[in-house]
Amino acid sequence: MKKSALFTVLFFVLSVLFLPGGAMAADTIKLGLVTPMSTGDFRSGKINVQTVELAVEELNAKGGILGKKVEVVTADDEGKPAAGVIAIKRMIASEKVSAVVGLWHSSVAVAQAKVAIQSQVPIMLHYSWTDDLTAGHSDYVYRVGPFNAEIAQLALPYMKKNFKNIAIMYETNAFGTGFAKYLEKIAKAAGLTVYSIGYPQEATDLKPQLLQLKAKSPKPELLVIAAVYEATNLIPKQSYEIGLSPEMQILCSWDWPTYPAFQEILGDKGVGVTYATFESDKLKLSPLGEKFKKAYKAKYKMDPPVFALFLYDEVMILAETMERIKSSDPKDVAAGLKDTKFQGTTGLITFERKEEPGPIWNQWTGHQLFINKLTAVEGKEYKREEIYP
Amino acid sequence: MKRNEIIVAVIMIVAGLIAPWVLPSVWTTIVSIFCYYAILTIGWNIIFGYTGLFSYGHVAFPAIGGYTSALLAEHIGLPPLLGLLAGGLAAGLMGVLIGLLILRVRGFYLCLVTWAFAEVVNVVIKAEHEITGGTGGFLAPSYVSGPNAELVGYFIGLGLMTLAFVVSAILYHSRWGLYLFAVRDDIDAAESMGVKTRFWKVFGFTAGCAWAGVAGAFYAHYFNLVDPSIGGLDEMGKVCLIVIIGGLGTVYGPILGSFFVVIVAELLRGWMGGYSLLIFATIMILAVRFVRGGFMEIIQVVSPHLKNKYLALIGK
Amino acid sequence: MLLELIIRGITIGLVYALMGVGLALLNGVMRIINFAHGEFYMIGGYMAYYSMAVAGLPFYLAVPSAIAITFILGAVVEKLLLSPIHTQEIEKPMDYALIMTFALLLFFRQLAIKIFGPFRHKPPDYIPFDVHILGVKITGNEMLAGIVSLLLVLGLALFIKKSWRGRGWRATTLSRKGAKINGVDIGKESWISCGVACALAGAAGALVAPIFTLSPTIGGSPLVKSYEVMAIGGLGSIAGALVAGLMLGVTETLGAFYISSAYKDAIGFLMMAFFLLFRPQGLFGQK
Amino acid sequence: MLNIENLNVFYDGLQALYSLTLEIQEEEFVCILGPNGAGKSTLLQTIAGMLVPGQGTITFKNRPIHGLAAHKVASLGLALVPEEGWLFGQMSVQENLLMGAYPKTARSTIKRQMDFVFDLFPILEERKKQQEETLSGGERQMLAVGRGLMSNPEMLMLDEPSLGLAPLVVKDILSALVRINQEEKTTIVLTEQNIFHALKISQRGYLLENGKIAMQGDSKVLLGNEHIKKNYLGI
Repeated sequence: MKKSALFTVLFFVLSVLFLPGGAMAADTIKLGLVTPMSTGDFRSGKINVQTVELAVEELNAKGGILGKKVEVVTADDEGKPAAGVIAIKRMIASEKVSAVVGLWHSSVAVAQAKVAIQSQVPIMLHYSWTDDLTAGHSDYVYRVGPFNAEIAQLALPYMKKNFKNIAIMYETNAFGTGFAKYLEKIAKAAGLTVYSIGYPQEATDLKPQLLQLKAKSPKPELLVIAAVYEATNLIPKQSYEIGLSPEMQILCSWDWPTYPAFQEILGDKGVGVTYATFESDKLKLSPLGEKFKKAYKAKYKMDPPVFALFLYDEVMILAETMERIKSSDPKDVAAGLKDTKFQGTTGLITFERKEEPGPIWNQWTGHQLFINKLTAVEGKEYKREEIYP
Repeated sequence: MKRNEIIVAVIMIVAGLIAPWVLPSVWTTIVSIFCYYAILTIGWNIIFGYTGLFSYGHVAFPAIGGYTSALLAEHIGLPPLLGLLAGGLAAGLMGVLIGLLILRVRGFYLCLVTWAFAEVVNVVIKAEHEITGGTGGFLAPSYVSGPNAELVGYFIGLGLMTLAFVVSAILYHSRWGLYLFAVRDDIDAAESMGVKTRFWKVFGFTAGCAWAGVAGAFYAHYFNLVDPSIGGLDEMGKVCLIVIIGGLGTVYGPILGSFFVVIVAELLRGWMGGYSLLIFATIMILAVRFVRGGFMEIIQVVSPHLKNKYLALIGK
Repeated sequence: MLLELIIRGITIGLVYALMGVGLALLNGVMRIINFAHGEFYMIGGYMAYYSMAVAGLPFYLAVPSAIAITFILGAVVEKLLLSPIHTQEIEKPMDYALIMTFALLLFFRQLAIKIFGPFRHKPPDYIPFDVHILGVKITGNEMLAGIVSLLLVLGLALFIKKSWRGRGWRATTLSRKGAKINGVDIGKESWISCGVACALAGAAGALVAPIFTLSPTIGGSPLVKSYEVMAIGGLGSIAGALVAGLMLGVTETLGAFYISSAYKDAIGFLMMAFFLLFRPQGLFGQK
Repeated sequence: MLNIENLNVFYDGLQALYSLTLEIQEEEFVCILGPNGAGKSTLLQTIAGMLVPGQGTITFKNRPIHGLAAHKVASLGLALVPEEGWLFGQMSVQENLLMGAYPKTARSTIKRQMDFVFDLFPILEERKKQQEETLSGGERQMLAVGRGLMSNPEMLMLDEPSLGLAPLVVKDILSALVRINQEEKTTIVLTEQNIFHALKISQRGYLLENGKIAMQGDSKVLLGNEHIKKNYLGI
């Protein structure tokens, strides 16, 4: 019996050893796309995949980069840090990509960034908001998208104008905690009363936290929700159920109320909810942006969300950089990105660096924030209205 | 330790040393995951397979080990290699405490108490997010910095896994192992024969927990991250699955099970798609229903036939 | 505020009790613990959702159909997978059941992810208006869940107390051999009681579906709560489960408010561990 | 009424009964005697369906019942009063008795049987609402006998009902058995270590030794037997 076990183990070990090796370096340039595809915010992940595919099609139609075909390699990070780390390791180690884009959930991206920095492969972030990502001042982390401190800064005037007492409920992860801490700091400095309550992201019964808010005096007039997961829909619902809303207005820190699940869960109680977004009809697109929007709509039968614009910019910036430095080696690309001057979809993209410790490092800061309100239900959708700026 | 086990250990080391140079480099990551689960489940096998204590809170201990090591590295700059030791120690100490506490209970009361413990650990990690980083996890440094970090981490994992295997094999054949089995098989008889059952219960539990702590610390520094999901219910499911399909209470069980759940799953990744956990759950149900000895039992049943065939082939 | 907290605690406590009695029943008759209990809650919720959203049934038919489906599923699971515990000689029936039901938990959860998808769903509100109890506003859904849970728990208690079958179940709990020689067919009663236990979990899931909404992984929390309820109330005790459910609901709500909302889930676990370690017979069980 | 032929039973891997053959007629009062470990309990439990015989046949009213599950045997009118009682601790005395009438065939005569039990053991009526756990040893044994009677059985098997009880209580129980046998015409099979009492009240007896029938015959004859006198009665 012992011997047979031995044989089995031996067999397995050998079977692993004689696995076919990875594909040898080919004459393509590989671009890594690591994004949630099965769990987590996989709907956004799907848009990320579509966007990158569209951008790469365009590049290849124009003859690729440096005369080589561009290939996208995708991996699913499941919206979980551990799976995300494995996915990006797989990408960097076995696929030998020149750069990685598409990272999504902040807490996942923080861990993934560590791997990328260690492996000296550049990553570009288009919609992961935590300040920590660029606050580490790494040469391998670039961000076209917005970040928490910037968003809090942009939203503060709106809060200051309309409210005196605000409450923040946040997920206790890199994204939520970072946003809440920064907003609390600047809101207090601006003279507002701030209550902030954290909760684990998988919580589904948030009434205890909401009841604590209900008992506060003075009563909070606005609840800011910094969340990604389920609770995004559950907090407004439960706030209504315990009679805290509609007196207390709700401001979602990003535009998930436009997702279908929000309507299914809140129904007509969703009317009155406000949300921050970078999406607006007033958002000025450059000619490149208009072109991308048209191509995206033609291919996928819907308007691209704003983060798709940033991601598209990133792919184009990478292509432009590689052409400029005549290299697709990850290290060279990382160095070359610094000098980017790219006329992007929403404006001229350059990467700023501010020496004192802070999130502005290889960071573009030219974003515009809008605040929308859901005003009525129309069939399966809400009517929205822009209330700020 | 039997000769075969020594051979297996040697093969594991040799194969592990060669692997990074012949396999695509992504395999170092996968084999490292394999090492994590193997160490973790060797621990659980000692607790449940050897000593018969159905601990349902085993995954709390890698969390304890991982956070201990990561926090020490962050705040007092403890080198990760010592962190492995610290993680094992912390988990082991907690194991002694819980082990003493569960002396009072048997059967599924024990299962529920250990489960409660694991969940409380999880709640604490999430609640104290200022210290632990909440659900997003806590970053931990690599064993060494620079481009070789990956490889060094891999070898450390390989070494730890082999060590855990060797220790559990020695324990299996030793007098101490006999005491553990006596506690598992008939505690009253063991007691009447003068075995200090209370001591051996705590011993078995602590030994398993300490290995789990080491596994957690290894994981934290290898992936540079420790997050509450390593202490979750799904992970406990994986631990059960690995040991059950590998063969509960056997020396090779955890290794075979981890091989199956991590490496075979990776090989069949394209084929199984997102269904791997579903497939494994089905296998586990069938295994528990029909072959309670798990994979090891199948080998035992099949191997004489294979051996005969093999002997016939070589003309003996 | 205290009144509001207590009323909310009682409402949720009644649902906890409903989950707990199912488990207590199963533990009593079959002497096993079922880790897949929460998954039947999840399935019950989805069945109610699909009955309403897809088949277009009104809620007073959707909830019973969810109950019926979970009953059948529970009975089938018992027949196919758990029956070896009492039909064959298994060395460690408890361990067998632990591992088997845990495998079932993983199986149902993964299957649900594949079938129901990872999106959150919510059936339409059962009772689409709010009610005021002693000046506290609660939703019609919560009131319905509380009342129906209470009725089901009391109904089960009455059934166990008064009916022949219920008495047989109780007898089986107290002495398996005694029940056998008095004519209780344990094989048959096992699948019936397993079905009933699962149906109670399904009922709980269907009732709270519009309150907490549905996702494939919602089974975890109610599983935990039902074990806490069962351990506090005493294994196999229906009355204990009712009182323990209420106690847990109220303590949790108060604790979350006055002590720390982040530690809300630890409260129940600490209570459970305390009872298991220092009063294993629970609130009402005798040694 | 009950025929056992060539019965071999194994218990925990060891043979407990060897080719046992015995026959019990209707309305008889038969006692099965023997020292501890002779196989008396095994025999009764095998008849009741709690143990599966290795070989041999058991027929009850011309119907083979070997290998039949216990709950089915119970509904045929064959009741067992086991040695340890197997009573239901946290149920009241009344509920324990009701459980005796669990088989559907027995439910129509509950009232009558309950009255008969209370007539036999008036103390049980007094304690009707009390939980079984609160009873004394003697009361418990009465309850066990009472529960056995509740199904209005044609044959009642009792496994050492006098074990560990005070002499006065033993007398009460044994005289109740005689009443059951005479008034209800119920066949009674009684195992006893207390051979003297058993032979006094029964009509026929079997002596079991090491899983085999060592002796059988009329109770009075057995009472006078030298072997029994010497080994069991201490005369």
